[in-house]
Amino acid sequence: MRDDPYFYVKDLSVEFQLGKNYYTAVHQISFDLKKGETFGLAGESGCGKSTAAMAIMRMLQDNARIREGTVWFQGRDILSLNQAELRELWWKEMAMIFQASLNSLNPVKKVGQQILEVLTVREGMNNKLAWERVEELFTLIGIQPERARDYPHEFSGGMRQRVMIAMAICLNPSLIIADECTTALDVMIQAQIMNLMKDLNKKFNLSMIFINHDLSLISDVCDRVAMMYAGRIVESGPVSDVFLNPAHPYVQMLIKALPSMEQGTAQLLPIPGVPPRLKEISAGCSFLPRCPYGDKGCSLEVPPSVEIAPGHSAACFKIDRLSI
Amino acid sequence: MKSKNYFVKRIGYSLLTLWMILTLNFFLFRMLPGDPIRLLFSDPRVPIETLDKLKAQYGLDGSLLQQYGLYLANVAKGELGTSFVYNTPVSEILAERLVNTVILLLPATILSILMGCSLGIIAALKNGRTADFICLSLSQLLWATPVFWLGLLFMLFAGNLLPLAGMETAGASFDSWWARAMDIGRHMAMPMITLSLVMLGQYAIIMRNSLIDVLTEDYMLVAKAKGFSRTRQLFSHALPNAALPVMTLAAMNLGLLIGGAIQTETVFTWPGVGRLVFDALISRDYPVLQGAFLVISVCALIANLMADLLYKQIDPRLEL
Amino acid sequence: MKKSLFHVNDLNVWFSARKGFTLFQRNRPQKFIKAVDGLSFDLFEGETLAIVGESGSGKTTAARAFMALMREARGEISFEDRNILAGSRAGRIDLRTKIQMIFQDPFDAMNPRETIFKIVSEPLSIHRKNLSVNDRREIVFQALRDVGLTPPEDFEKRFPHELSGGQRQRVLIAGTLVLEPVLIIADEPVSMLDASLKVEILNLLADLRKKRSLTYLMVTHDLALTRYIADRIAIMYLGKILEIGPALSVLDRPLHPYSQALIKVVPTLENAGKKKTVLTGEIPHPSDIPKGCRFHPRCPQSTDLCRVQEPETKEIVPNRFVHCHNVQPRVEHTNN
Amino acid sequence: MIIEGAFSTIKQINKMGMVGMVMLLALIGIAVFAPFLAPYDPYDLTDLGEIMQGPDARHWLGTDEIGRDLFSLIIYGARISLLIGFSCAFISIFIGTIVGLLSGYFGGWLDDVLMRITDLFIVIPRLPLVLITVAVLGPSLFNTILVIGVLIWAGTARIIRVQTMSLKKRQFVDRARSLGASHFHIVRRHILPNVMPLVFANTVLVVATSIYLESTISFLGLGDPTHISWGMILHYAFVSLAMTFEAYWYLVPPGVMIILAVLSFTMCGYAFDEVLNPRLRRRQ
Repeated sequence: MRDDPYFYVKDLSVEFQLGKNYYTAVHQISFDLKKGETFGLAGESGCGKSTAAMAIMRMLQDNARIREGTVWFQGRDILSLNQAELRELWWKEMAMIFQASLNSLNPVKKVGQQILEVLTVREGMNNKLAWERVEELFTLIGIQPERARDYPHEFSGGMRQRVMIAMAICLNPSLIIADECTTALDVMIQAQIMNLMKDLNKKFNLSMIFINHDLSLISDVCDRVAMMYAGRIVESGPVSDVFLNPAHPYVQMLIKALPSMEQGTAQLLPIPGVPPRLKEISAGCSFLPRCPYGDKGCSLEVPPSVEIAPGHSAACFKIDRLSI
Repeated sequence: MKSKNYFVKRIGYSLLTLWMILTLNFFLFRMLPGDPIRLLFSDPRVPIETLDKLKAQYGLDGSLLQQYGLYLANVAKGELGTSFVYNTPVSEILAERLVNTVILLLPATILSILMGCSLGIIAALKNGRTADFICLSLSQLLWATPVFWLGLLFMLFAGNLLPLAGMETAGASFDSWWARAMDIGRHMAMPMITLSLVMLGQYAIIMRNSLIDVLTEDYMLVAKAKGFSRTRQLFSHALPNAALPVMTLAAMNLGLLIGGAIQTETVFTWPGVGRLVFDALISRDYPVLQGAFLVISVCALIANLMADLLYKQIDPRLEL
Repeated sequence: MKKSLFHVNDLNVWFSARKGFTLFQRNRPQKFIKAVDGLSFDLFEGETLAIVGESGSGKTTAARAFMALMREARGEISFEDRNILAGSRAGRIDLRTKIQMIFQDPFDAMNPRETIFKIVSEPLSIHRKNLSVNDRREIVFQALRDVGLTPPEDFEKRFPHELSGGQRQRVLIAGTLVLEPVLIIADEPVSMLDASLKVEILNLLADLRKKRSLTYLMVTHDLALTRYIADRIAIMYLGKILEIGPALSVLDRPLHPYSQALIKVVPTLENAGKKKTVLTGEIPHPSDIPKGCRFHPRCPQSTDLCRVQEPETKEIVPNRFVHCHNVQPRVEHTNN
Repeated sequence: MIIEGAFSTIKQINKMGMVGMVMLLALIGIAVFAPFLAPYDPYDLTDLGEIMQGPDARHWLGTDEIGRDLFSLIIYGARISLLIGFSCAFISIFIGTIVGLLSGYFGGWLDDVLMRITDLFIVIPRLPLVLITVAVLGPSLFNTILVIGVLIWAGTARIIRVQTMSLKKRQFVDRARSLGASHFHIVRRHILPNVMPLVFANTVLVVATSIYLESTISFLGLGDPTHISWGMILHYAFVSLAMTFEAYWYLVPPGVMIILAVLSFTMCGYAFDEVLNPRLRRRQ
């Protein structure tokens, strides 16, 4: 149907080995991404969004493995690449930004040196040229170039995250995966980082997969979003559709439980119950125990994804009965 | 400017520790009823003139505080008293013996650090698999082996391979200093191997634990994501971080190393400070014991200080 | 004017920035980290005041100072007309029963080696030693029921690692109720919880406020949350309150430039996608607070006066106080 | 309750810990039942075999330079070595824990003073210090135990201090302080129970160190001649030039026993350490 899709994930499943048996953390998720588009992968902690990101990046821990599915990126399925091909793909085509609070920068190396190393090793640049590129990157992310000679512990959380962004784009990859990249940052610093990400997206036509639990942040940065619950995509579509008139009961209740700056002090209703643990994945719809509309029909098999508007689909048997 | 502050502070602490060593050394030999100095007077073996020299040297009639003052003055002058057995100034004996110990210790330390760290790296990289278990058990086994016993074992089973006693073939004359060095080298082989094998275990364990810690850090994940080869990940990112704790613990282990030296030198009759301490213990030659203990402690203190300051230069995060 | 339950006047918490041997650095000027620098406000009975600020604004240090946990605290904190800081250690005992604190991290605020019963009953074992065993049990069970952990018998013998984040925070809240306190100081009570759990705990705190007539002093960085639960909001920056007033009016018509910037920049579903005007740079380190108005380096409306002289806090509109030269009293200054 | 908590973690120790535990129990068994296991009584010097005899039916491990049965010597040696190991460990753990708790919990000048003293004992090489102190006091079982115990607490003090300082920063201690709890209440209910598992693991490691140190001191001639420890056996072997007699049966077994004892304690201590801080475990 499309001539040459830029990036799509089809029925990707990931499972973890705990002790002797395997538990599925991600169940046949599918979504696609156009060039230059920002796609959001949202959900509460433990819903499998980070595992999915690590699977796409082929950086899963040694006790996790990809059971099935394809990840199509620029003309090939990267799940079939071997280590050498992967090492070629990493950072040149696809880079990753980790959580702000983690120490993603090597504490005993100067920050500029850590970016220089990527340029000289992966791009074969000579030192002088590479150093100029580092200083150019630093001005781009809004830090004075001479600070490239400082060590990571001399930077604040926000500054460290900017350096991570500079490092991620230094080889001009076409896709960036940002996993909770502004968690643990203050709202003002978070806004600065978001503006920076939006600029980079426009300036370099950079496509991004943005993983976060904060729905307001996702709505601010992303064009389209997929809501995940217990390892499955329960609803996906353009951000305005999904957040303004959500179809899936879970997404509806989550948005209603979100204290927002605009609406008054109406009583917010929490979602009763607790998300299922990795080991308690049930046959039918995993939201059934907490769903007000659910009945026996939902417990037999996993609800298929139904398109309710162009590009906007939700996986629930009770779509028609809901007040859209 | 900041690192100067750290420098001054560490020197300050070391001087304080030095003073404590001197005080401990002084009181160590005047403790409890069995005060060795007084015991001597009833010991027929000791000649009269040594007794008089002793009285003058330690000012035994003065109060404890006067003796302490006198003792500190003597140490400052490098005057450590005279040995009962050799009847020569302790400082002379110690100077010569110290050189021999350093000749033995230096290569042993380097050897054990190199072998230990590589064993530790292999264990960490193969974490969880049999290679890790083997390296770990081997290191623990070596670390649990008493140095003197390993020496005895070598003597028993590898008796004829290498010389087992002394530092040089007695009475041999050598045409060049190189030949003499080779001879010392052959004599040194056995005690050095014994010592480094045992110390190796400790370094292997420290390096393994430190490297496993570092390999689970996030910047290692980033290094992998940058498409670096495994060797670059290890040498450019993992080892620089893993080496830091190894250095600190290595500095703290210097004391144990000297303990090991005493055992090796005793078993292989290597004429170092260790053997001197052993002989002095047998013959209860207290001035030598006191001097040896002082020199050993001060050397350990200096080595610790140097390792501490070197650590500051390498680890940028330290700002005091 | 309701009775002022808790009055803070010019509270300072300064840490000396020098470490190591003081005798070596006798000559160098005394450099201070001013975490809390001239904090003043009043808390009225039965209300919920939210102190909002970014990290580094000193809000957590202030919260601990209110509980007299900071030795370096200077100035006046009076509770029921008695200055806590001046009082003797014994004098503080009844402070420790009437004011209770909720901590931020439910995983770190519970002793892993103690059962839930011991954790909840710890305040009793300090202040009500002579209570009989079943009186103590009854109080603890009542507190557990009030926070929704029913039946209490199920939770009594369990250990912290057997509970979820939400349950743990409920246990800690139960712990604050056993001594029948009047005021609860909460340091980021829900920041470690997931979205839907946040609302659950906030609703619980609101219920308890009515049922046990409590007053809340809540420290948080989440503005959206303050709209939902707070009666009044104080916006803190570098150890000082720049604006304080009723929640809805502060959020809808912020007067201080910093409050305006902070409120506009919070991402919501409604203002999604729009480019946010952002303050440049970051909060300066509390050891070198800018001269004059502490916000002037980042303030869009800073004038020469701001750079030189520190403004005093003025009442602009009834019980709306702002710490800024450019905001004049009585003039209803709506500029957004 | 503390012990029960500690044992529940022991069940999860990996196989190395189990091996260590088995060896440890075996050694303790040998030490306790020495009189029944040993064919001869080493202290009774009347019924002596030939001198320096190799292993044969009557003497499974041969005899020493005065004809005593080595097999019995080694069994009795277990008694002394373990006795010294445990008693030195408990003395040094007692001092180390108190110093660590005090300097970690109170900090300030007390911390500085105690830490300088601890540094002193870490910088000074342990063996010469112990050797000379025992020499001055006179070699006896009591002196050896006292000296080792009093001089090797520095390592424990440091570990406990670091753990106490990290516990003091935990929010449940702040919570107790905000309730007006006394220092005694905080240490009794919050600091000690959380430090005990580490003390337990460290005790086991210090026993290993004490056994190692005792054997070295005895070998260098400062052991108590009236009690036989493995180190003493090796001292007599060395002094009587057993190497020249190729008397492997005299030299090898005591050394192996020392290693087994030290290894079993280290393995157990190491297994507790692996359980107590999961970082050593393979990445889950």
